[in-house]
Amino acid sequence: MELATITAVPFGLALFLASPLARNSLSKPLQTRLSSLVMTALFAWLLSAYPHLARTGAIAQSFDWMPSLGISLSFYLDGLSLLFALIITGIGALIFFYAGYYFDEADEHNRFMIWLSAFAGAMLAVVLSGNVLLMFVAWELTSVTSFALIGFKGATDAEAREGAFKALFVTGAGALALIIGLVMLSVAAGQILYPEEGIRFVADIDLILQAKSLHEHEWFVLFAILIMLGGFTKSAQFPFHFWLPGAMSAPTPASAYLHSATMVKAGIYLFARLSPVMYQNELWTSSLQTIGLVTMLVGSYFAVKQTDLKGLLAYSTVGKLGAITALIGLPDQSGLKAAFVAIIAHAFYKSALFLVAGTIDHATGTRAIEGLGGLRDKLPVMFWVTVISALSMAGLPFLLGFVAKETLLDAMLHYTAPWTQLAMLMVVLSSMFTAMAAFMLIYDVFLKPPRGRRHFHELSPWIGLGPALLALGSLSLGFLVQPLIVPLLEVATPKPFELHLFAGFNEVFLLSLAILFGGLLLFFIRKKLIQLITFPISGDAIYREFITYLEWAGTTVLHTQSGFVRYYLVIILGAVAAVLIASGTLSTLTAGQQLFPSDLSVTITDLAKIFMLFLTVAAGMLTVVVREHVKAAIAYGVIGYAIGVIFLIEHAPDVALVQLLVETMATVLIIIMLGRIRAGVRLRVINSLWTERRNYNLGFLRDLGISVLIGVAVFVFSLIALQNRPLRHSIAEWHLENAATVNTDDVVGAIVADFRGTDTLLEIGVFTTAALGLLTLLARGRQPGSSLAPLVAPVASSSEFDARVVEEIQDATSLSTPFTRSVSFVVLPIAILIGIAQVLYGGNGPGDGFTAGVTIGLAVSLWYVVLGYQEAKALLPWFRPELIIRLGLLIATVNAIFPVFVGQGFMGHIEFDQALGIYDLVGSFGLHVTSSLIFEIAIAITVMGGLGIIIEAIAYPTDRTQETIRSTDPA
Amino acid sequence: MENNHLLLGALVTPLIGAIVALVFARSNRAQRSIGVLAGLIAWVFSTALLVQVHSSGIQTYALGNWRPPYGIVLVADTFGALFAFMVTSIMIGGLVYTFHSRDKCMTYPAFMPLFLLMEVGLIGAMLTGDLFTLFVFMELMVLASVSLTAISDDQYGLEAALKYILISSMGTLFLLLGIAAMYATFGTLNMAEIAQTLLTGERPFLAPASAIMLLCAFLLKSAVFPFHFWQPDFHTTAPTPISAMLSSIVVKVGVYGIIRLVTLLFIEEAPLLERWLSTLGIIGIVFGSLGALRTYNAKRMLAYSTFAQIGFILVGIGWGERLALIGAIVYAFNHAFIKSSLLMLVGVVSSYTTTKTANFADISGIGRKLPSAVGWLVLIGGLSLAGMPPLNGFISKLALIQGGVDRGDWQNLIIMVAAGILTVIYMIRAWQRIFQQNPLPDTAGAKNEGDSLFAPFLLVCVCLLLGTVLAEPLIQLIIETVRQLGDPRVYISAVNLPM
Amino acid sequence: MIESAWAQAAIQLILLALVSLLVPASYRVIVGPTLPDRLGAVDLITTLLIGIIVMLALVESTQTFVDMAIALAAFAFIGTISIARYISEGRVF
Amino acid sequence: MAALVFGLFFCAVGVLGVVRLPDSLTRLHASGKVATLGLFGLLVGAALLMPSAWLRLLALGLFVLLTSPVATHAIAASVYRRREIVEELAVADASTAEADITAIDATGVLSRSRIQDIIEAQERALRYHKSNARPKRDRR
Amino acid sequence: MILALPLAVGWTIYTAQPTPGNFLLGYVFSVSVVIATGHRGDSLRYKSAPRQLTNLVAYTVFLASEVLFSGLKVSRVILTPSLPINPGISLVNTQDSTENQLISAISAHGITITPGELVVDFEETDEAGIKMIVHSLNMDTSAPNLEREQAMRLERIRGILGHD
Amino acid sequence: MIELLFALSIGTLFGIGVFQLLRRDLIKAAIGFAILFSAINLFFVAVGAFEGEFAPYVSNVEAGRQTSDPLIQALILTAIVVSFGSFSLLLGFVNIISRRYDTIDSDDTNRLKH
Ligand code: NA
Ligand code: NA
Repeated sequence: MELATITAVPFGLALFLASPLARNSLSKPLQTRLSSLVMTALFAWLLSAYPHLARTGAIAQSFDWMPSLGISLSFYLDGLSLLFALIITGIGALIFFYAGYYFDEADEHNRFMIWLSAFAGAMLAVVLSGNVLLMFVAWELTSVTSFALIGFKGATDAEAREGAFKALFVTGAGALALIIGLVMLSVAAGQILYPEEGIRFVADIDLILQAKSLHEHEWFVLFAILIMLGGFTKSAQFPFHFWLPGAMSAPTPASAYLHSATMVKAGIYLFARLSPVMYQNELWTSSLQTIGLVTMLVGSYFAVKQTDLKGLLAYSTVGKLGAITALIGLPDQSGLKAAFVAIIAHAFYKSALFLVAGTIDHATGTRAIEGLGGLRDKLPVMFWVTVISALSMAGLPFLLGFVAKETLLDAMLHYTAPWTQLAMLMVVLSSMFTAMAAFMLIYDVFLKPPRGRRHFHELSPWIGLGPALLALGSLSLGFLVQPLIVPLLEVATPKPFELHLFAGFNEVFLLSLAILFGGLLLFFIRKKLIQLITFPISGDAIYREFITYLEWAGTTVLHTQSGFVRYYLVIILGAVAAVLIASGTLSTLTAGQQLFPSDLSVTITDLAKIFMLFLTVAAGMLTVVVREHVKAAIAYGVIGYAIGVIFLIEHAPDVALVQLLVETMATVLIIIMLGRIRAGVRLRVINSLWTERRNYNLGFLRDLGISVLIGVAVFVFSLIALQNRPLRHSIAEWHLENAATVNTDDVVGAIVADFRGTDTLLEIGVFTTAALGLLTLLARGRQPGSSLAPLVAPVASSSEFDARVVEEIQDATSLSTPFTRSVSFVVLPIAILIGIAQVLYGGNGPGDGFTAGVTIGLAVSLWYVVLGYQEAKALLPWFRPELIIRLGLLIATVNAIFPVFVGQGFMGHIEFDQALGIYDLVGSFGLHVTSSLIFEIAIAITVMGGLGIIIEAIAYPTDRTQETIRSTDPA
Repeated sequence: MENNHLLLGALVTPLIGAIVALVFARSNRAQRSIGVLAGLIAWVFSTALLVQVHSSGIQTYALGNWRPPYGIVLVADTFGALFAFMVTSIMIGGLVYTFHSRDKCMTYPAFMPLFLLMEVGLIGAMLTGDLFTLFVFMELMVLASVSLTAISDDQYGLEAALKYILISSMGTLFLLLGIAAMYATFGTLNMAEIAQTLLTGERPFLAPASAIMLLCAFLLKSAVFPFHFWQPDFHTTAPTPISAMLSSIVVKVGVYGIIRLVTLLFIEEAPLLERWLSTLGIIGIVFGSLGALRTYNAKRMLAYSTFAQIGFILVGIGWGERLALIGAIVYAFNHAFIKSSLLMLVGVVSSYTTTKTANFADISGIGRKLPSAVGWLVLIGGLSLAGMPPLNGFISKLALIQGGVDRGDWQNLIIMVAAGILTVIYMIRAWQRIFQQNPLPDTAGAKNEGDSLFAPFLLVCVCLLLGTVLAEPLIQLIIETVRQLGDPRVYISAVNLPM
Repeated sequence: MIESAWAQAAIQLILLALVSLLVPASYRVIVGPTLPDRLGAVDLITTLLIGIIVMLALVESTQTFVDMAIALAAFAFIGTISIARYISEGRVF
Repeated sequence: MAALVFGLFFCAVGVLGVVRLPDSLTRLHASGKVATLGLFGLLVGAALLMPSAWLRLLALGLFVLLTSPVATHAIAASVYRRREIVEELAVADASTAEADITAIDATGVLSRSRIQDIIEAQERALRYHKSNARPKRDRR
Repeated sequence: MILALPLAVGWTIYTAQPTPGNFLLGYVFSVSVVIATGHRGDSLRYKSAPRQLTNLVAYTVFLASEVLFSGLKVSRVILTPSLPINPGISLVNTQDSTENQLISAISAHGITITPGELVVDFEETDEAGIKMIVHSLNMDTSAPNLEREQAMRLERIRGILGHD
Repeated sequence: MIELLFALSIGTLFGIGVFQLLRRDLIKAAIGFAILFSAINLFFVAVGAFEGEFAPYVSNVEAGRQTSDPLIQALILTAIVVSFGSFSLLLGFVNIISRRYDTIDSDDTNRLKH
């Protein structure tokens, strides 16, 4: 008995049907018969386990899957699972067969068969899995596959989409509750079974069932509720029942399978499965009872209100499921027997009725009860199937449904609780409604005189086989209950069993008859009755409200995404300031620390520093108060220079040099960028932000507040950092001591080029990144100026190259004078020489590859500024930044990798002059040819190229006519 | 201590690839081939590295043979190696996607080098043992992604890039402030050495403030509430393969940093940080899920979804228990595969529209005109995102729930799970809108061909494998990772600091 | 090397005097009134900074500082020229 | 030391001149040149006090000599040309000339009321500027 | 090649290593840089290096004295409370018929470096030569002398450049 | 004393930078961006793990002089380069934004929302 194989077979079938082999070469009837046969074989196979089970009670098989998460491929077959598995495969075989004649199109048929097989597999996996987490996996698979089945016609039918979505939403939500519940359950079981051994999860069902004190666990209430939520949603219990009617947009065979025999029973299975360890707790039983009874009454009442044939069946299913749930919830598992009988009976009559409904729908094109009637002659088989099944549903004596109803009434009568009377009343009322629904099915659909001529679609005679067999079951099994069903149920339930077709004219029998007559009575006054009671609220309305509310919440959330980057920054910075204050970090920091200096003496250099700081802050303030951008740029330049001098005073000449050069470069960049932005655009902003806004508004104060907060936070932070440096030593001491080993006087240079060379390598990578990004951005839509510029026109829709906004570019030469021109001619060679000197002698003083690159870049930018793009380009044929940057990066990379092959490690230090024996020779020039020198050269080249790219991209003259052509051409 | 060349190889291959791709800027085909090749080699290196780290412990590489803490050291513990492996794996998907994409921007000579430099930044950030180098790697990644988004075919890419570079600078500032304070406090940049000092119980008073600074920087990189505003714009407008990388692995750099912070450096401050993480995570979950429900664009929906999913991971970290951390890492790992495949799939869908947009108004019903495989893959991906078995999203969910149950934080657990249903709603709705609904009148023109499905197909397959046969090995690996993270002494001793 | 304490003090005083000259020089940056005025004042500040750096080199007795002054002298004017061109006609190119 | 004092003196005079002198061009005389003279004094003084650095100081002096006048000249040119444009604008459109002068002279500060007019006038000026092809100031 | 010589000297000064080796190195670099930046040195003609060098030194000394004395003069003006200035603009011809840019530039440099006058712009006129627009702090004292000084300056410059 | 002033300046510069960053004028915001990074560099140099009286040169070390912290200087160098790269990229963005949106008002640069 390979349970895994049994579970896998339907999935295999689905895969086979999905394979091109089956799709192309297997005809529709063949597919049908094959599937049906497979299900029958599985049925037989499962049935063959029965004798074994009768002897041993259960079969458990297990394979490892994810032991660390507690999921194993465990399978468990006992009477309960067997019962469900038989229903799944047995009814499945008939429905597969029926489906073969339901679809006209081969493609649709194939697709349906695939999903139905997969669904059958998932369902089998639910009832056969021996691990609650594996069961959950299967449970979710039923949700997914049923989603596909309900939404089968989704491509054309909006209702099908909506129904499928609703089903997935409700059962999915329940499943999320369920998974938490199951995880908690398995943790709890682990704690109970192996309190000492540190086993986290016991998710295998056979073990969980041994955890008899589960109901006393501290988490019980929580996980019981969560598990019940999962079950209630799946089994469409009140108030989650509303998804089931919506799911009726599935093709009828699917509805018949899902909603009579299988999916909705998964919840029932779950309750029954866990019942042995849960039933001792009051919460569990009373919840099941209450919800079950309410669902029963509501479902059966709504059923008779339906105008849609499948809707009627759906709600009556809801009602029946409620009854079964209530039965499982009866104290001491006393209702299990009745529940199982009900499950079997319901499976037979309800799937038959669904199939009848599908046939009618297929034949007449409608399912509206109003429009049907007089079908008795046209569909004789269906008529008799309906009569038998509906009467079984109504509980007519000697049919299978009667046995079920009898056992139910019996169980309810023996149930003693404070509110027994009320429960009994609910049972009787709902049974009357069910009987009424049954009469409606027979009369309104088949006997009532037809209204008008209808289209009628001829059907294959084989389509009646499935329904007929099911009706036969309802008819005969009542009589065969003793030999056939009782043994099966005896295996399934923990209680001794007794089941009678007719137990004599006892109170149960009389009650059954009364119900039948009551139902008949109600049937006659149905028109009035239906208008009598209406529910003010329905689950569906709540669901809709809920979705609307969610959507409202979503929209509200999206409003925070306002599109204003300033607000984003305000929120972010405000939050950080709030966190710093709220978390008390600042106050704890300041507590007990020396904040203010005790020593107030200053040296002359300190005074110089103070002046520089003052200059920095003053220029910073100036950038705030000036309106014009160029003034801000000038002020910003002052900040940069002042900080550079501060670096110098702080004995950081290397940094100071870089700072001075970079600030100059940055200022130049700002200026040429400003020159690229139309004056009109800038003036408009200045005007709208300053001139038209005299009064300082709230936003200004808010910004000011946040700036002050951040400023104060940083002030405190840096003050503490400065005042209380705890360790006056660092790894830099090692660098100071060892810089000599790399033949460098400048320790900073040694760190940059050797000790932390990779940082520098990456840093030029960052720089290259910026250059490439800027080049691509600025060069889009131009004639390619370099091999790194895009060769294609930009996206047609972007308007940046519209003639309207392209600035007018003039010949630059009119802007310069012979004096500036001559000086710029002189400065470039000097700058290059300085650059070379900085690279070669950078090891002994400030300056390194980076400064060299910036130096040359600055001089080149001077050429572009003074001479204009065309002339500068013409005069510098060798200056091809896109080649230079590549050369630099290549050298840097090779230089970085080469040491790996001589055992020095990536970015390792190599003394090439030593190795080549030219140490003294180059030494006479005051040089050392080392890998760091080559690296510096590479940096210089890369940075020069990168700056060249940036400057060239910005300086490129935009040609108006070309742009116009390009922007109208939708290429 | 031996230098491990696999470690170097994983990092350096994409760098070399970027340079070589730059050299071959004239030929777009050559660039793409170089990119894929470099990605593959890096993947092989990182896989081998992961195997080696798994079998013989933490591997290091002292760059330039300058011994730590004086030089820069690369460190691959299981955590770093695992994340680097994740990065290289997803990157292959992204690189392969560029191969048959019709986006204009992918023909730009700078595209592939920038893409590979972004990979360098990503891998480097996860393998470096040096605080400042971490900053440089992160900047490399940020600038590369900003550039790539700015040059996107999407005309709003520039706006997104502008916003991101402004907001991201805040993160850079926090990071630099934190690093400077750390250096001033500890006199070193080596994470192991800092951890060693902190382990001795010494608590320099700047430590908690630095921790918060660094935390803020990482939160910003991961786009956690309230640092998230840039994210939907940025992730949506980037070129498809980039947006797939951004939303899957780039956001994980922050996650990586946060986990390092609470497990290696600031173990004592961790409870304080974790309290914040849980709160922000929960807000993120709610915000992201609700936003995804109502936004107007499929890519944007996935971006909001990332916002929410990062929330899940943060709550996992915030629970501060071993099991929960396992859950968080499993979640982070799996999410990368799911989200990248989904974004690429949406990219494929939008590549069939004439305007290359993923606005629902334009792609509703377009699915009927696409190869049916697209619909299947999107459905599978969506279900995986929603945590349906047997896909890897389910594994993540289960692992995280187990962590939550272990921690017993019912309130957050239930909020999380309740928000999980929103994932189902928005994914299924989107799927139905694209693949089932009738086309809207304005969805007139669908093109006959679009981007290749191959890359997302590969990634979806991986999702399936990770949900089934590879799940257990992955979880075992992550359990080992968390065990290693639980004892910072292992990391410290592997770095082999001088006594 | 500056041996005598007196000379050292005098140099420091000169340095201080130079630094304090920054304040009136900043006056024109802030007050203007025209852009070239501000730019000229920035140029003046640059000149003063070069002087300050040279004095600092004297105070600290290091030649390396002079390199900084050279950088400032050789390249700061590029920024000035760019701005000057920009403000003369509102464009650079 | 005397050279240092000399230098300081001229620097101070330069600064004073910048503050005192009445208009942009005259101020440039002080800032660009008197202060540069002061700087030379400082350099000479420094070279005397620190003979080891004389070569570097010489290089510095050469650079100052080279670049200082050109910066001054560029600023002066900007002053001069701004005036010229203003005059041309007056020719181009007498009615807006007043506004244009303010707009050009200190773009943001004085553009009080009719910003749109000014923008238009400026663009008109640029067009005029271009079409009237002034004699080239220099050529190669 | 000649142009490279001053550059090589500059290199030696800048690197502060007055050794022959370094000068040689500087010369090599200078030559390559001069070639790379497209200077063909056509403004500079080789006549007699010693004489040209002497002229250069003489010009420099002249310039220095000019700078110094006119600096003193301007200082006096600035320090005088009444501020006795009479600013104005005048046109000065470079008097160079070759319209050599370098000569204009050096002239402008010479005028601008000395306090008192300042070249604000250039103008090409229809007649031969480039005119300089010169701003003077005090028109009364400088305007009459400008043309004469320019003639002197031009002569010195030609002496340096070797244009005879 | 000087520490206090340093901290004060850094705090003020941060405040100025943040305030500028929050301006609607994108060019002002860009300048704020640059100021913030200058402030960071100032913080770096001020906070160096140790102070010294001399520049960090081997010759100074060998002469037994107390030099300043070289490592922090190397870090600043990198930080300067990185921030310069970002800044130039930002300027490029503003430039193209001004053409694409015909404005440099960040409040009008809000096509991406919700
Ligand atoms: Na150096
Ligand atoms: Na560096």
